[in-house]
Amino acid sequence: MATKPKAVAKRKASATSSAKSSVKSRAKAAPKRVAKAKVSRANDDIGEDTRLALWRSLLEIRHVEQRAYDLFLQNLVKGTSHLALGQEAVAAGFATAMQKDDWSFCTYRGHHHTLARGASMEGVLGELMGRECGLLKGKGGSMHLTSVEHGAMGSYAIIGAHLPIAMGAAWTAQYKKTGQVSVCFFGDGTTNIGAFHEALNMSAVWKLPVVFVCENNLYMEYTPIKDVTAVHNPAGDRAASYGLPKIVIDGNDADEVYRTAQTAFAKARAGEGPSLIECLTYRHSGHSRADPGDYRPPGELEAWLKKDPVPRYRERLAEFGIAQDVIDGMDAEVLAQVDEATEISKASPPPGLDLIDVDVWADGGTAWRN
Amino acid sequence: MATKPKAVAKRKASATSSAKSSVKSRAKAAPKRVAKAKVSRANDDIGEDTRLALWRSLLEIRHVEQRAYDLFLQNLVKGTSHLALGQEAVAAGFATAMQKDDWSFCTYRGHHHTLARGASMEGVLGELMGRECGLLKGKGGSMHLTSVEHGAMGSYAIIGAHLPIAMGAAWTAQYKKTGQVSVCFFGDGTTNIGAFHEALNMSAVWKLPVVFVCENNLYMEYTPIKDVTAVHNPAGDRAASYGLPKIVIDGNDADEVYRTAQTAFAKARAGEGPSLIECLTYRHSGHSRADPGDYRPPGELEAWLKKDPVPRYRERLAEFGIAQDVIDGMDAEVLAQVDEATEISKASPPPGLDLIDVDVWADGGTAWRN
Amino acid sequence: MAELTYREAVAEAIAQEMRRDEDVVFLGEDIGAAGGVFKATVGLFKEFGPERVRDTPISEQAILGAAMGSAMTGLKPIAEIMFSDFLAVCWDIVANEIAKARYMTGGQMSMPLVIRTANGGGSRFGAQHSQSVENWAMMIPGLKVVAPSSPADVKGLLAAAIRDPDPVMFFEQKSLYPIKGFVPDGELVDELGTAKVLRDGGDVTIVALAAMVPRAMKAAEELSAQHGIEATVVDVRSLVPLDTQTILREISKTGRLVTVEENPRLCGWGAEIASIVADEIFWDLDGPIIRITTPHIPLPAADALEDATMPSAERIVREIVENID
Amino acid sequence: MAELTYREAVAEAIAQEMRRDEDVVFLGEDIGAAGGVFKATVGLFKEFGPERVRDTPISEQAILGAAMGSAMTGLKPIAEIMFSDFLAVCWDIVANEIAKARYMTGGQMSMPLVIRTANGGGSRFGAQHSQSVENWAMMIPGLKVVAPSSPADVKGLLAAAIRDPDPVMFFEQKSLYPIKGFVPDGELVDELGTAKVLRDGGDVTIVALAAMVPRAMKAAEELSAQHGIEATVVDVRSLVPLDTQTILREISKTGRLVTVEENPRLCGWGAEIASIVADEIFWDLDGPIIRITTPHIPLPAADALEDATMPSAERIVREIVENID
Ligand SMILES: Cc1ncc(C[n+]2csc(CCOP(=O)(O)OP(=O)(O)O)c2C)c(N)n1
Ligand SMILES: Cc1ncc(C[n+]2csc(CCOP(=O)(O)OP(=O)(O)O)c2C)c(N)n1
Ligand SMILES: [Mg+2]
Ligand SMILES: [Mg+2]
Repeated sequence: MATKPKAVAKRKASATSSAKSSVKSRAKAAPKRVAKAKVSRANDDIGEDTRLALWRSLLEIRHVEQRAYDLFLQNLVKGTSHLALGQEAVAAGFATAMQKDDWSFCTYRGHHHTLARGASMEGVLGELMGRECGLLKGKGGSMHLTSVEHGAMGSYAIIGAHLPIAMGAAWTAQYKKTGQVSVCFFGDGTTNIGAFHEALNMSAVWKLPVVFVCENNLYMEYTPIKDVTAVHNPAGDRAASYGLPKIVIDGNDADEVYRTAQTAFAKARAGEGPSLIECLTYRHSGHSRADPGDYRPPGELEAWLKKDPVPRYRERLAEFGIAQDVIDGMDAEVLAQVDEATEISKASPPPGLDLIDVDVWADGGTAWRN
Repeated sequence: MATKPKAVAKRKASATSSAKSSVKSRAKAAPKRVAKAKVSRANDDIGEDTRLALWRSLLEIRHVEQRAYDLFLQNLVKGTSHLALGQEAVAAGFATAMQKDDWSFCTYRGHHHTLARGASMEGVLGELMGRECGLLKGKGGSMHLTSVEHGAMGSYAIIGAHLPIAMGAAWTAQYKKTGQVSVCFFGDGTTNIGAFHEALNMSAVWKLPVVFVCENNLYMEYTPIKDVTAVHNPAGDRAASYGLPKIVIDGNDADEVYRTAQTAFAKARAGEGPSLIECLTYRHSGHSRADPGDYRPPGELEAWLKKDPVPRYRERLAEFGIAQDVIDGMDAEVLAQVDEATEISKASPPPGLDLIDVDVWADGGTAWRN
Repeated sequence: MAELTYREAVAEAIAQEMRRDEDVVFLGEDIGAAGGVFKATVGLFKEFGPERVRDTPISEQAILGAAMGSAMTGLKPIAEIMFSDFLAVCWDIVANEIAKARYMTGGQMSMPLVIRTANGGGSRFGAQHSQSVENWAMMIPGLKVVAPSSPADVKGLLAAAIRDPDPVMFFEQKSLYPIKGFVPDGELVDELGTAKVLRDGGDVTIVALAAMVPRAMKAAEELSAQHGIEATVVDVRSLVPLDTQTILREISKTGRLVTVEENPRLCGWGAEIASIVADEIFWDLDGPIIRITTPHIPLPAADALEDATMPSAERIVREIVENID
Repeated sequence: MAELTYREAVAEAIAQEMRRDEDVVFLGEDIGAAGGVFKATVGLFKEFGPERVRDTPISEQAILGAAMGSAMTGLKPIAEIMFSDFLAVCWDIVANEIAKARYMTGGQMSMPLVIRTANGGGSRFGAQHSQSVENWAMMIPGLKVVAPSSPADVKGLLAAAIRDPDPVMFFEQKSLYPIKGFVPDGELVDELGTAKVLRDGGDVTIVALAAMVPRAMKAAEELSAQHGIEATVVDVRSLVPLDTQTILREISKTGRLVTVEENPRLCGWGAEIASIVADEIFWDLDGPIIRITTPHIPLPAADALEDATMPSAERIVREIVENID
């Protein structure tokens, strides 16, 4: 892991500089509808540093998720787990556009978002394996990854709840005038639960700096979202209910995600209120470790694999003239980090039983009586 | 009360015949947007019988609500109560268009809807007074008026819950292919709670025969709805989220309400799914008995009193050539009924204490142990 | 007698009742085409079709609203809430609506419905997917509350719940889904409100529920074999109605009560039984009432932590040996 | 010492803390411009303005989500849920999110917030606006639970709750809003987790909460005057943390326990206390533990029915005379 801190520092640095450029762009009015990003062959608004930060983030997620799957096959991952293979670009794009002190909130399918904010790989893998080195010391499990130090304010396993909670964080930013943004990731299925509606309305009325990001991967658990939703775009077609513009983007294109995030953050920081963004994407594996994904029509996965955000971005980098050895070098470097994190996690002991009796209360204890 | 059964019978008969006409109109496609009703001076689609049924319903509600207010001043109404003075036309219009075996669901502000379905006046007033003759024998109180025998399937005092419940009744109708419609009344404030969203979406996806009716009276309790809602029409502007057309009507015009109801019922009975209808109206009194309504801007009440649905319909009847003595005679007749119901309620004893121990379970008892 | 798993018994009971009565319908998330996330409803969609076995959006309030509204108008719905923890997102419909409708309306409403849900810990799912919340339901007047511990009880009690004219909360303990047991052939309908004495012993009465029942049985064998302590084991099965006759009788016989509860300590069903015992058969008691529960903390996820937290057979043995002379 | 009503004490406590600490904010339905439907927050909007005293839509999940999200990022929100019955529509945020966040995240999250709510019956509001649901909160690990019985306790305990770094459920008993009592001048901050002995007597210990406290006191005077029975009365005040030291000590002294609970019977806080007593001070007991509760039914609305259902001073006297020698 010797290279990791530096790598993270580098990525964070570029994230910050890109965030700075988003600050500059505050002056521009937020466009009503974000157009599909057009790839220009010349270098462009995103720039090489940020592209490499995006690439690293995509790779970190991809390799950690694949490793999580391997570890599951080795029976080392306990409980359930929900991989984000195929959805990396949403996490990478948003996190790279965030400032370090922005807050993000996600679901049980949250490895990618937690990693993308800078949480350590062994923190994620260790938690999945129920080890002491886990982000939550094994107390939360795979569905609750959190790293407050990195602004990753929790993974929430009951559908809907974290939308109003993310809104609450945005209230702090507004009240304290800190310029922070709160970003909330959730699935297509989540748009049909009551908390979605309440959070969107109140955020809009209070003009809070919160960005709601729907990762539309076409399915709730095993049921296609179209079978249970009255509109075609579960988030996009509902934006108008909250006085918001419809924004539906290609969630497998890290650049498009990044640009959309920048625009939404600029709007939020300018005091112009929330955004609701639907990212079209697809999960390559089943809903959770137990699910082979049989309910998918034949050919669907294959079609989406052609739009896999990772090879797609590899090509993008090449198109922008980034040297192949830089591209591949980063890949190898990240893989080495994942190997190292795997070893750290395997070597980490199960959490001590003394952990059971701490941290219900702020005083560190669990006593409900004197 | 000697005249009451006959009167009810008459009203119900006309309700049924009008419902039949709504069945006939099924062939017409449901218009995307219901236009503001134009009063034709000639007699028209509604007809005299139905107009008199509407008039009787308006009068019954108006006089019972005014009596409820008087009884409250005499300290005879217990607990809270929420009058619908000013909102009579919504109840009269919908109930008159309903068939006898349709189901209606309403809120704590539900005296009008319960009466309009044919529940007895002493049942309503007696319940408000906590008397044995009350619809619920005093066990439920003013916020829970119910008369299953009349299809008045309950008044619900916690915001939002009855939208999914009304949807459930519609599921029965669909499953059993009975042609019944379920009608759900609620306030503008209710459009911001989660259950609204869930019920609308699932009703639309399942194409259930349920009609959601928002009585937009501009306020939740004491807070103007516009201060807490992201859109101008709290129901109308959200219909698109469920693939439904926007329908916003003058809720103080009984004819317009009646026609809109017919259209929506025809659509529901034809298997074409739910409707969401926003009726613009106003409550003449405060939110509940304790509320003087000070938060209203000066002049607002006065402006709405000019659109009072009762005198307005009195004029309408005259315009359609209905004789003044018929119009006034019905008024006097209804008032006499209210007087009689008041006496019955006053004479009714408080519920016997034996009622405490019955009707938790279907076996009539309350035992949780053997 | 066929050997069935606990999860298979769920589907068998539902199928039995759906064949018998056209008004029985079933709804929930992923219950249909997918056969349920715990595979407890496999085959129903195929046999009864999408009109009677309905997949829903992630809208628990709508699911239970649909159940309530259809129950009061003539259907007999079974609603699944995937994990019992999720009852919190639709608790209003359960606690304020379904439970109160008949009483509040002076007896006008009927509410023949069942809410099935997967309850409890042991799967390393963490604090939001592992709670034992049967006491949430027991607290609410107007709900019947059932929690079976074996495949045969699942089938018989679920069938009884579906036939019952009142709302029944049916807690399936998810750690029991894979267990196997013999289930009588043919139609099986058990009786709500009946506890079962699974073992007779003169020294102490262990009262347990759901997944704690096999643990209590294991502890009782151990107590007998290793410590010469003979325990009666009562499986409560139904918290409402509560079979106080059987429970009190069995406690009076031994003079000692130990409850074994999977829920966190405060206000668990064991507290209620303890308070009944301390009132009604106080003079029959020969010593303190012991409650063995999960400590009053959110359940931790890691296997070592979770196992150390939930009551185990070893802990039951230890506490009884230490406390019962 | 000023004489204040219970409802005035609410506004005083909030104002005291908002003046002291800019991070204290307050939100809920109709709490601002209108001063609250119980008039318990009159004056706050005027003094602190709409940025700190925020009227919300009817969106209880959003209200508590806002409280939670702001608490974990540096504010100290107070959220009002107008009637405690409505906790059911946002129970997920309370029970699954707020209560569990610190523990689940290995101590990373802080949750300094207060949820205030009007609790209980006696106003003829019917079963959906009259419940005493403090046991709903007590059941959930991770919540502190407070329920004051006097204006002074309201002020001191609410201030303490606002300063507490953990989530506190603050139950204001709505039947007590009009009562008056003396409240010390100046800053007042009480201590959570402390019960109060309000009366000393050698024959029986009555343990009561909130609106049942004045009734227990009245009953105690009556028992003394009419029956020569001297009762100790303990006001629990705080269910979590629970002052078991005081409670057990006072019960041990008399050897008899009677709980008076407004909640329906099953799994009330009294059951928990009874079970602790029957375990830890079993040998100090001289007779059965009696629980006086509202029967296990939804609360009826009509005045005669409601009054006959909730525990009254007369009923407390009667039960004690019949059961305590
Ligand atoms: C309130 C609630 N209901 C049901 C579930 C079970 N559940 C977990 S994930 C899931 C599907 C969520 O779908 P979506 O929002 O599209 O997210 P995705 O898993 O596709 O990322 C469901 C139904 C839950 N966790 N919470
Ligand atoms: C879940 C819930 N939150 C809050 C309340 C308190 N409350 C009762 S009526 C009301 C206002 C409702 O406004 P609206 O829906 O417009 O109906 P109206 O009273 O105007 O008919 C509120 C907030 C409630 N009953 N239930
Ligand atoms: Mg999805
Ligand atoms: Mg309104």
